Amino acid sequence: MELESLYQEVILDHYKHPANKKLSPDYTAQVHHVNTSCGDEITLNLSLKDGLISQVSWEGVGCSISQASTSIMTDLMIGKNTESALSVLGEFTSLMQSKGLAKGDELVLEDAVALAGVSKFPARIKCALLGWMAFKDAISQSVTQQEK
Amino acid sequence: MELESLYQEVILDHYKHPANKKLSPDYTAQVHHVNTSCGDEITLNLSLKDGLISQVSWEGVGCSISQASTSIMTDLMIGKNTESALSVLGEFTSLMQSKGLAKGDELVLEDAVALAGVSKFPARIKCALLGWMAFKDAISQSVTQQEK
Amino acid sequence: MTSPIDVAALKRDFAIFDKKMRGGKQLVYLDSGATSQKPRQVLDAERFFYENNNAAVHRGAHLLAEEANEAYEGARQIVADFIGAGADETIFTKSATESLNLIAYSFGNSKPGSKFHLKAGDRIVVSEMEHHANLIPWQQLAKRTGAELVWFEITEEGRLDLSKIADVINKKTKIVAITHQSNVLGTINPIQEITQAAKKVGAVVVLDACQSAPHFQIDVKELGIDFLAFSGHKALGPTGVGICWGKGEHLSEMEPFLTGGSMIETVTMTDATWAPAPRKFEAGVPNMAQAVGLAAALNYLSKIGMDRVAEHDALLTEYALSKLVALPGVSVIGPQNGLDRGAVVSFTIDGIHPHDVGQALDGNGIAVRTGHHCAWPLMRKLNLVGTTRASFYIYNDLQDIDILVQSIGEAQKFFGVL
Amino acid sequence: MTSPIDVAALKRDFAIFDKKMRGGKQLVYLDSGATSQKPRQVLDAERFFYENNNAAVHRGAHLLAEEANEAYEGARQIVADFIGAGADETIFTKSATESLNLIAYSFGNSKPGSKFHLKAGDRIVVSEMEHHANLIPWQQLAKRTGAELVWFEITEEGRLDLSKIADVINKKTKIVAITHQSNVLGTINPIQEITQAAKKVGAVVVLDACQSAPHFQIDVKELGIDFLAFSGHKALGPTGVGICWGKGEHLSEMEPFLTGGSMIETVTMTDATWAPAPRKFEAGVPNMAQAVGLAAALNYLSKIGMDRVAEHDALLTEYALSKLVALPGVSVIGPQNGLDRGAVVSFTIDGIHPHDVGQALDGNGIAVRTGHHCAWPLMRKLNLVGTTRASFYIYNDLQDIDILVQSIGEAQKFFGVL
Ligand SMILES: Cc1ncc(COP(=O)(O)O)c(C=O)c1O
Ligand SMILES: Cc1ncc(COP(=O)(O)O)c(C=O)c1O
Repeated sequence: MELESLYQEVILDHYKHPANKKLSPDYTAQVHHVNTSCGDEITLNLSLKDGLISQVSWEGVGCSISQASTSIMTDLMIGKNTESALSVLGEFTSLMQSKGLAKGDELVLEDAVALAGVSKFPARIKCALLGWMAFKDAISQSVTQQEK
Repeated sequence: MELESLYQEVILDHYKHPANKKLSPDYTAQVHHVNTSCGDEITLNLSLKDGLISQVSWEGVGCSISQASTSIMTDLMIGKNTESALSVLGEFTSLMQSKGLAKGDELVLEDAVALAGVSKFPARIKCALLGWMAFKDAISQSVTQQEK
Repeated sequence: MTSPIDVAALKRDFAIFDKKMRGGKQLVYLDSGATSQKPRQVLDAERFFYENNNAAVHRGAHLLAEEANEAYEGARQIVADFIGAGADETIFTKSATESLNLIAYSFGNSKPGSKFHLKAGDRIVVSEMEHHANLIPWQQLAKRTGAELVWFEITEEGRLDLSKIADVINKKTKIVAITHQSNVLGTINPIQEITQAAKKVGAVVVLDACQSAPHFQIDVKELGIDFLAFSGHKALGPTGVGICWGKGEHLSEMEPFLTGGSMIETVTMTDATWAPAPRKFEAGVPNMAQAVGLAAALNYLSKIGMDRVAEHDALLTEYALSKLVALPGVSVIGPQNGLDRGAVVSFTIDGIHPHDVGQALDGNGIAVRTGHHCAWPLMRKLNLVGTTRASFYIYNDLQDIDILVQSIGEAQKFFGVL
Repeated sequence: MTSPIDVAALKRDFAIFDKKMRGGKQLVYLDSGATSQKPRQVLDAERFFYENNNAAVHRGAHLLAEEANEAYEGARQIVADFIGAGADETIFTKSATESLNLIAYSFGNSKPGSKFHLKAGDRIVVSEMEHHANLIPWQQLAKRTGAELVWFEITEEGRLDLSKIADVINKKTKIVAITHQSNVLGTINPIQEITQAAKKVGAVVVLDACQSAPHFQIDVKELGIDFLAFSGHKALGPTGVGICWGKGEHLSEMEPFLTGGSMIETVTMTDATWAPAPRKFEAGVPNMAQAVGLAAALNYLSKIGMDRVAEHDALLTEYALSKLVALPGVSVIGPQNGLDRGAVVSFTIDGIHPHDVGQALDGNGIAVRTGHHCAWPLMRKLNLVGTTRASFYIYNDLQDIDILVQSIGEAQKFFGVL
């Protein structure tokens, strides 16, 4: 089995002990996303304060990849401003589309580089992106909200 | 060209000089049939008197096969009782489905045996049968009518 | 007990088994419930059509058109014979999904007074174990007409709960749309009991035979049904072809679905009349090569013999059930034994998400399906996010199941759940 | 002038030309307007898919499913590029007929308030030269919604009569469904003039590109249209696959047509929500192999170059027109010269019914189409029972036309009309 290349230790750790997996009672935006091909679901709460991401919390069911990826993402994003958060998100999306060719910049993506192997498995890219896309959606909703 | 095997002299003659091709003003039943794949149409009037087919007349547009076949059919049918008319019709239908293997009984089918070659051309069988099917329909309508 | 099929010999007809999977592994294809592999006889038949008889049917008088017509109508006869139907009642569609939509839309198009016209107060019956393809078209028809959608529930064991059949199929019921075999549970439903109840109240029965027609002998008359749908691609046939069968007396009264060329009698700028069935339901230049390919597929199955296919299926299913039921941490979904159960086995593994199970099995060359299997309401009922499904067909053998069982153990070890 | 295509070399890709016709004659295939022949590149691509990547797309996580997905979505990108569209706007159907029905039914399914909802007082515009596939779906939609169906007439020359365009496309007009090129007359219609008029009143334009997309370069943006339909089988592709393109902004607001698996977002027993386009419009396991085959066909055309295909077509059409117009007793239907005219030439012969013409030509190995060409209202307008139609494509050469012309003379002699 070559499973190790996909399921790195750090992924299995996040899967077993996901970070921020408990919805905060208050939030700037709440979103619900579904992976229609497998039925995985996520609810994500985001709080913005003074342009900074003060809180990201979530709940959901999904495979180890989607759970670990979401967990890693929340750790990464909390404390960033929206601009750099979106830039990290862009970098992660590129990594996912790299078809196994890129390794990812550990200085930017930290634990998320462990997900580089997913890019070799097209059907799993959606799993890895589920939480990130929910986050992106929540950011854009928060921003519109605050502009009002 | 092997056209001669399909278009026998007798067919071309009937095509150029079709018999009974002028609708009679009175009839027991009138039917209108269409060959949906090519658009050929026929209107056919049938008169039954004392169980005998006293008149078959028609109008329509169509290829040489459909025109000649209808012309031959009317010549054959006029004067027959419905039972033997339907038996001739059955024999002609079998001939058409014979895929070029049968020659047809000239004693029964007379000029219609000239159409035997049509059975080798599946797309033309409908042409040859257009008038005959209209006739069959008219017979069954006449009979129901007279039963009333 | 040994299989009546010589799998090793038969497998040579399927070129895909020569392909190497990840890490050089051999292909263990356990996803025939989603789509089957194709023997070369099917691919050759399609190619022969294209290289020798390709022309538009119903539309030309030239030699190729005649040959295309014969090939296409010959294919129709073969399909009709396969299900005990008349050729004029057998409609080529693109898929079972289209077939089921055809029936639902045709009913929706029918005018007041037609026996197919639905209105508020009428009832459409489905079941909790339907594939989305035999559920959503009826949801939509119900919404459009005001009819009520009701359903059979399932028992703990994963069978149709027919205990309230007289309440479910009552005087208001116009349509009963039911699957012959669940694509998740493997359950084979007692169709005759349902057709009897439907007949009593004058309802028509639509049978989704996607999972049954490829696997055991079907006779539409014996079943007593009114409509049947199945897909070619699950029956060794090409993609892009399905079958919709309907009783002749129904088809002749029904409104068309797709409209266009070849399905008409006459046309003016404002109006059109329809050709008789099956042409009324086959608008446009049809999927001729796929029809020919499907006929070759059904001939291939008939040559093996559907009884033997069923016996082989039963052998594999029993073996798989006995092995999987015994595995620690593994739960089989649906009936736990082979009685009235087709060659589909869904299961869950404690602590491993189905997606991860599928990935782990893929690492050993095993192709299974994971997720909700287009039966999301059933998943909710079972309180599951999804399952892993192994499904079997004529090219599988007991060794495939052994590899599956062993790989499950490896996956449990890898994910640390054992 | 010589053709930019080396027909003799290219013909070797098409095995059907090795086949002998009646009496050992060579095939002169002049029926590409009905369906085209297929090069081995297309048949090989389909077979490769079946033998190496066959699995259900969108539904599995195993290697074959991933590869099937890549093949299918890659095919979509190739089709999209071919017509200057986005991949997400490009829907695989089974045929142009299904594509046009998809649009019409989707409009019919839309709710009051939607920009696609039609009601009494609204207007749908077609033309007298439409193929049944782009006429009857709109007749039916008009009947279902109470909208009015009106049409452009044709001129004596066989062109669209746009003199009353402002009356025909008026404020009430919601849909203009028009053919890019008539399959009978060969006329190529001035689409931009129509889209401009439609835009002014906020109507959408549906283009039937069955006869154009295979023959010359098309760019949906340049044309300014809203929807486009064409069939794979007329473009060197397999049977059983068609394309429906729609502007993304429309597709996202439209109701689905076929419902079932893979087109959903969530499903409960009573309700469902839809996936984004194009999946919303592709219910069920799709015609994967045919999509892959169509992509190979379009790649084949692109490799030749659509400009060269068009130049070659024009050369044959001009030559055929010049020869046929000069024949005694022969009347060409539609424009008499090559200006804005595609590779389709219909004609009648005094004293010989089209069916008999076709039969006589068939005797010389020539495949033409005869009859009403699924454009019955046009035939009535022209006061004809039918025509004989010769249509040309990349594998035809001038000699094919010479054989046609000579055979027409022989037929006239045989039937004694000269
Ligand atoms: C102009 C035109 N529109 C529509 C169609 C219908 O295409 P299909 O039968 O492939 O659906 C055709 C061909 O038959 C055509 O020539
Ligand atoms: C039970 C059942 N019904 C319907 C379908 C739909 O078949 P298709 O996607 O080929 O139209 C399937 C397969 O996907 C199925 O398993």
